[in-house]
Amino acid sequence: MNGTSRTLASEIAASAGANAAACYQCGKCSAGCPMAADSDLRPHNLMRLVMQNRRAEALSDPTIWYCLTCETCSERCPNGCDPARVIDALREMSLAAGISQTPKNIKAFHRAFLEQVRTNGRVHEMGLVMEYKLRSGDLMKDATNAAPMFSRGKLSLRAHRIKGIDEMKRIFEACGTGS
Amino acid sequence: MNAQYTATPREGIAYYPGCSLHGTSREFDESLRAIAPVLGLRIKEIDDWSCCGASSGHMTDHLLGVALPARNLALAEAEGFDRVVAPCAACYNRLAISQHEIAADPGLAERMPDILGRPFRNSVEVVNANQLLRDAADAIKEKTAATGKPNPLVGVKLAAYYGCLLVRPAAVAAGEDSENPSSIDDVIRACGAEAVDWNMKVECCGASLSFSRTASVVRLGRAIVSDARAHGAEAIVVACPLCHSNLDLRQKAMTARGQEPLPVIFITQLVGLALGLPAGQLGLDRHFVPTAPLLARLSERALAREADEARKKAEAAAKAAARAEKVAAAPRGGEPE
Amino acid sequence: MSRVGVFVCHCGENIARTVDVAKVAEALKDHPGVAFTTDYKYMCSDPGQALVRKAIEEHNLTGVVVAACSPHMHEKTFRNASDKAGLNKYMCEMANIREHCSWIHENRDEATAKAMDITRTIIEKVKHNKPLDPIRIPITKKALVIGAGIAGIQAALDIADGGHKVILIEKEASIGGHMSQLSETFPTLDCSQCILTPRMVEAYQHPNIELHTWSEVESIDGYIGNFTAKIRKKARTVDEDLCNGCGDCLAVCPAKRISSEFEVGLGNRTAIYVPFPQAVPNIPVLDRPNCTLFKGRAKGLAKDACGKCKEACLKGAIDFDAEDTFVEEQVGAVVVATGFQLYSIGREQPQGLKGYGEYGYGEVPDVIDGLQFERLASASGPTAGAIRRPSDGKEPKTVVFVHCVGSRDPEKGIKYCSKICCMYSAKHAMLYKHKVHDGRAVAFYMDIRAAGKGYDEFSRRAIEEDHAEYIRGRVSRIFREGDVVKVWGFDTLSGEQVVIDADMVVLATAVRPQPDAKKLAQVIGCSFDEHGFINEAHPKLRPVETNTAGVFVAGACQAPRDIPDSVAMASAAAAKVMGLFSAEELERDPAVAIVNEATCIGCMNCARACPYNAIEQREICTVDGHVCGHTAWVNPGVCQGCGTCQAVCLSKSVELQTFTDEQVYSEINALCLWE
Amino acid sequence: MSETMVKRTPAADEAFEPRITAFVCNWCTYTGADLAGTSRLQMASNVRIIRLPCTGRIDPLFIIKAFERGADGVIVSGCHPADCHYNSGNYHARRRFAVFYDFLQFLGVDPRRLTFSWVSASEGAKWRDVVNEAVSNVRAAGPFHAYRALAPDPPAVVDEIDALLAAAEEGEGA
Repeated sequence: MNGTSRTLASEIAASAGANAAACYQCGKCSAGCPMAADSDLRPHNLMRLVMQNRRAEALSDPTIWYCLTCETCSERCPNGCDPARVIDALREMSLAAGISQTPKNIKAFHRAFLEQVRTNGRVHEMGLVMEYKLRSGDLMKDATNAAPMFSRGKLSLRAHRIKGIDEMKRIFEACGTGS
Repeated sequence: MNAQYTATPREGIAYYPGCSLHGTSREFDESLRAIAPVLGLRIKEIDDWSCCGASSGHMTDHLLGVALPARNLALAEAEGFDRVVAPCAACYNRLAISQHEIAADPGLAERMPDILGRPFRNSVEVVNANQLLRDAADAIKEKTAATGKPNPLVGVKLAAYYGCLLVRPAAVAAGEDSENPSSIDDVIRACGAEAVDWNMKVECCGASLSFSRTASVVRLGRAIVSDARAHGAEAIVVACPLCHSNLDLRQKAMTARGQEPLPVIFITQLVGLALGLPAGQLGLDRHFVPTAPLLARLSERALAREADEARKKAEAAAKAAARAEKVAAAPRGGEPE
Repeated sequence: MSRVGVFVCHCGENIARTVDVAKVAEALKDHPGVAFTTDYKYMCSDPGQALVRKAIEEHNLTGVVVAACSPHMHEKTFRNASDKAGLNKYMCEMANIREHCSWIHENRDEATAKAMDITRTIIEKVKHNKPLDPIRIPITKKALVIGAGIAGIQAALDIADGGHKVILIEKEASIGGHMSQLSETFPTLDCSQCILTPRMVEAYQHPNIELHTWSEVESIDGYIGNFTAKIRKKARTVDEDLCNGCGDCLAVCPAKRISSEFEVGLGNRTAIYVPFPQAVPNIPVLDRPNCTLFKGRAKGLAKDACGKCKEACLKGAIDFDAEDTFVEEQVGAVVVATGFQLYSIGREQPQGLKGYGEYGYGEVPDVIDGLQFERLASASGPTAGAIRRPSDGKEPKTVVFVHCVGSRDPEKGIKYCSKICCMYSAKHAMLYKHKVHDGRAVAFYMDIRAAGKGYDEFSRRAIEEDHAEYIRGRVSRIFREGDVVKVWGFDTLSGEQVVIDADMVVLATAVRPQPDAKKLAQVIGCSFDEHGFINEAHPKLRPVETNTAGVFVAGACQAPRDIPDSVAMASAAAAKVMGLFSAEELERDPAVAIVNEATCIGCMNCARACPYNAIEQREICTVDGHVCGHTAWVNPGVCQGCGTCQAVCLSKSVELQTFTDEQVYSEINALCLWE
Repeated sequence: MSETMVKRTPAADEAFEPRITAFVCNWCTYTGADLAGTSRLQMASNVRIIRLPCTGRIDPLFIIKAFERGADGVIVSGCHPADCHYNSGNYHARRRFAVFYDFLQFLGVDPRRLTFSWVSASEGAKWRDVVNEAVSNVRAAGPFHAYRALAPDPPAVVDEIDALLAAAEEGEGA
């Protein structure tokens, strides 16, 4: 396997250990996928794109962000292709490549979440919701639930910061996702 | 590095609450802390634990998704524990997968101490609340009987909902049949309640997109709640904060008008009820779908059952007495002359 | 002193172009032990062979080396030539200077030098060859056919019609196998029973066929032409000679609710039973574990709890104390035709396989398999041919047929295609539509594999004329939802999720070998693949032979097979058997190992290494006849001449004739004459 | 007598043409080599084939003997695992040589001198590659004299064998 002949499938096989090349397009993954009804591309379509080495399409397709990682597809795949891992890998590559099509709100959520982890060591949900809404822009959604959340003591205003916060920064940098 | 690594083995189980159990799902934390001593489970919260990264971690960067949980495994290890319980299904899933992947990849294992900046042997076993409580099933039965109070859960129909994170991938399913798991059902039975046989046990509720794809999430949740109702369940038992907040918070949107919403309770709260602990201590008042009506119904039935049994006893006693009297009253045969 | 003749061939230009043949012949003239050398244009031509024969006579050669093409090409030719000239043919060898020299080198000097080396090594070998006689083995002209399904019956009939005796073994109470359970057969939709029953009767009545039903093969020893088979006749409790098949015993049997194997659980039978009305022989067998009397005996009751059948039998054919008996048969050939079983999707699975939790582990009552549907559709079946679902006996208005359940599913442990499912599922859809006109038949498939005469037309007919809805995609989940069976699928062609509320689901489950297939294969000594299917000797050129000489294979025990394939294989196997039986004796190359009893220490390493179990332990006795030691003995009939024994022999006491140590070492020695 | 003890002049290496003995099975590799011939695949001429029924027949001593007789390298090749004409002969061979390989190195034989391969009847091209690779490996390893010292002079051996043979024949004659 020399560098020039690296295909999307072989890259994913190497990084995530998921063998898209073994997919025979039976569609069992899509038949059980809870999000299939709401996405344009289904797991088996994504597998197809990977098999055909259609990198740009695979990485820029919003569907990869609709995956719940519920693993139903991987659990039932007759060939052990592990579509969930493949989609994980696609998301990772898509972020790394800075693909613009990534749905704003989803990217925003993950960014917000990890930012919390990096700076506090834990996720402070109130802060998370706030930050997420700022990044995604839909300020009113779920605002209705915030009040009852307080009343039930489910949201605290004070963020907890762990002692070993420098460890967190170290981990993020070591994983090349610092800042 | 190994020099400074001197953890003396420690009794009990390390406890990794994770962010939600300190926030939106604190009742899960409260109820676990409430039942643990009763069942003789010695759990100790890991000092200075940090977030496992949840789905955002591994969706964004595979290595990060492994490293964030690993830090907490390392902490538990350093405290000298060989087991850590992660009640939150999402945390459990991430911790277990991280543990699994590092064990499977020597190269990764080698890099870990450097990435974490602390020694790490990956020696800690990860368990979830279901496993913990299923193993404690006998203790649950015993302590429930020991309360002396009538068990409100006897005969109540409950739907055990596992969702995705606790049973998939098979590698971390911890002996569960991914298509047909049984741990929560076992705990339900141990509590004296009845586990209904339904179809949505392992279908995903969509929680990980709870904020971003609300429409899909409501669609998925509706399917689950209505199937549970269709099979006669009076409540849904969960072991996952995401499932819980999703099914609890959004159930209004998931149920038709006029329909009574189904309470969604944590497996630990269920056990707490069996053990006769007060609802407040179990955080049952924190839910969006009120649990009070159900609890009221249950205690009514319990009282009714008790009264019924008392009546039966009384009747039996009366019968016995009557028989005794008859014998006494019977005319004695005359002595032969 | 040996007198070897060396004959260097030009092969026209093929050798001469790059090898200086004259020089080779010249150079070897003075090689020790060489009496004569020459070269000629076409050594394999008649004049060429004549030249060899003439030289043998004139120079009374003790050995011949033909330096020409590969021994695989002309060894036979020149050995026969030598034979004609009165030289033992095993004293003639080929030196391959064409394929291994002239054709693969351009440099003439190099090629010539190499040709000399090659020829020289063979000369050295021939100097140590010994005159050998071909081995002759007697043949018992009687065949054993194991399994009396359609393949076994066909093979038995063909051999019997060929005028040879056949022993036909069937482990069930009746012959007929799976074919007797089928309703109609593809691609003609003719009734299975109607075409099979006559053949069953013919086999039963054939003067050359001896039938043993309710019997199993205990052991098979010996080798090609000379097998000894031990057959266990399981206690039937009913005397086959006395019974006249009146059925009175069945009528009175109190145990009536035993699930029938023949009806695949869809019907019941009595404890004493005939599997099905057309059974051959029409003689009942008593199922002891389910019999009231034997249950009682098992509990240790003083007096028998039942015995109605015995009372009812006017012929006195029933003997509760009958026991298994054994018969021994001498046969010359064996045909294995043990057939298949269907994969079950349940929780309990044999090693290496997984069940279908996502399809409910077969615990949903209205989810059945293909064989069960055959019984529903069969006029002689539990519903007399009416399609009724098991749970409530209702006529299903929507039936889903799922292809590839287990098959082509490596994760469940079966990666092969079961071959027959596409066709029988199409047939099922048709039969259903013919019986339930307002019904809806939906088939989930991955690919339609309908290769065969009239096959694709047939499956197209299901779609075009009978309007079965074919959906391309695997099914993800099957579960019971109240009165219906929910089927979650995906149409990969229209790109939509499909959910079907079915009344009944038919799973085309994978074809697997019989549960005891591996055990039987080991008993017979033929190899099987990772799934337990019997291996053919060569996938293309020897499809009905096994790698044990004299043992042949037919039908679905070798791989998933439909009826036409099985019958074709059976007739092919029969032809092979008759070919074997056509000679009085079997002649084989004497390339077999021989043990030197004088030096053998009896460690039996050789026996452990032998792939053919050709080596036995022999006792050495003193004059007064008591055992004083052991040595190995190679059965020349079984030995195939691989020489593995020789390489593992500690005392160098076993020698493979034609490849002795002496021969090989002198070849190696000859190489030191390089440079 | 490890190879390091053998002194070699660079000049000798210039002219060095390796001699390689190949022990192959009759059914797969020998036939594969035939195919290489019929397909006219050109290859190095340094290899001499000794045909055996099966790799299972190969006694490790054959290899020692070949080295002793002046071979600079040895090829052992048979049917692919599970393709053995004799069911399992090649498995026996594989096990035997796994052990023997280490032993040879212990005896000071450069592993480059030994080539084990599976070549089927349909792999003429593979046989060519095996041959060419072996030749270049052995060429790199240089001439192998370490064992030749052990062997008596070739002609002597040949005469010896002939003498034995003659004796045997007379014996039969009598």
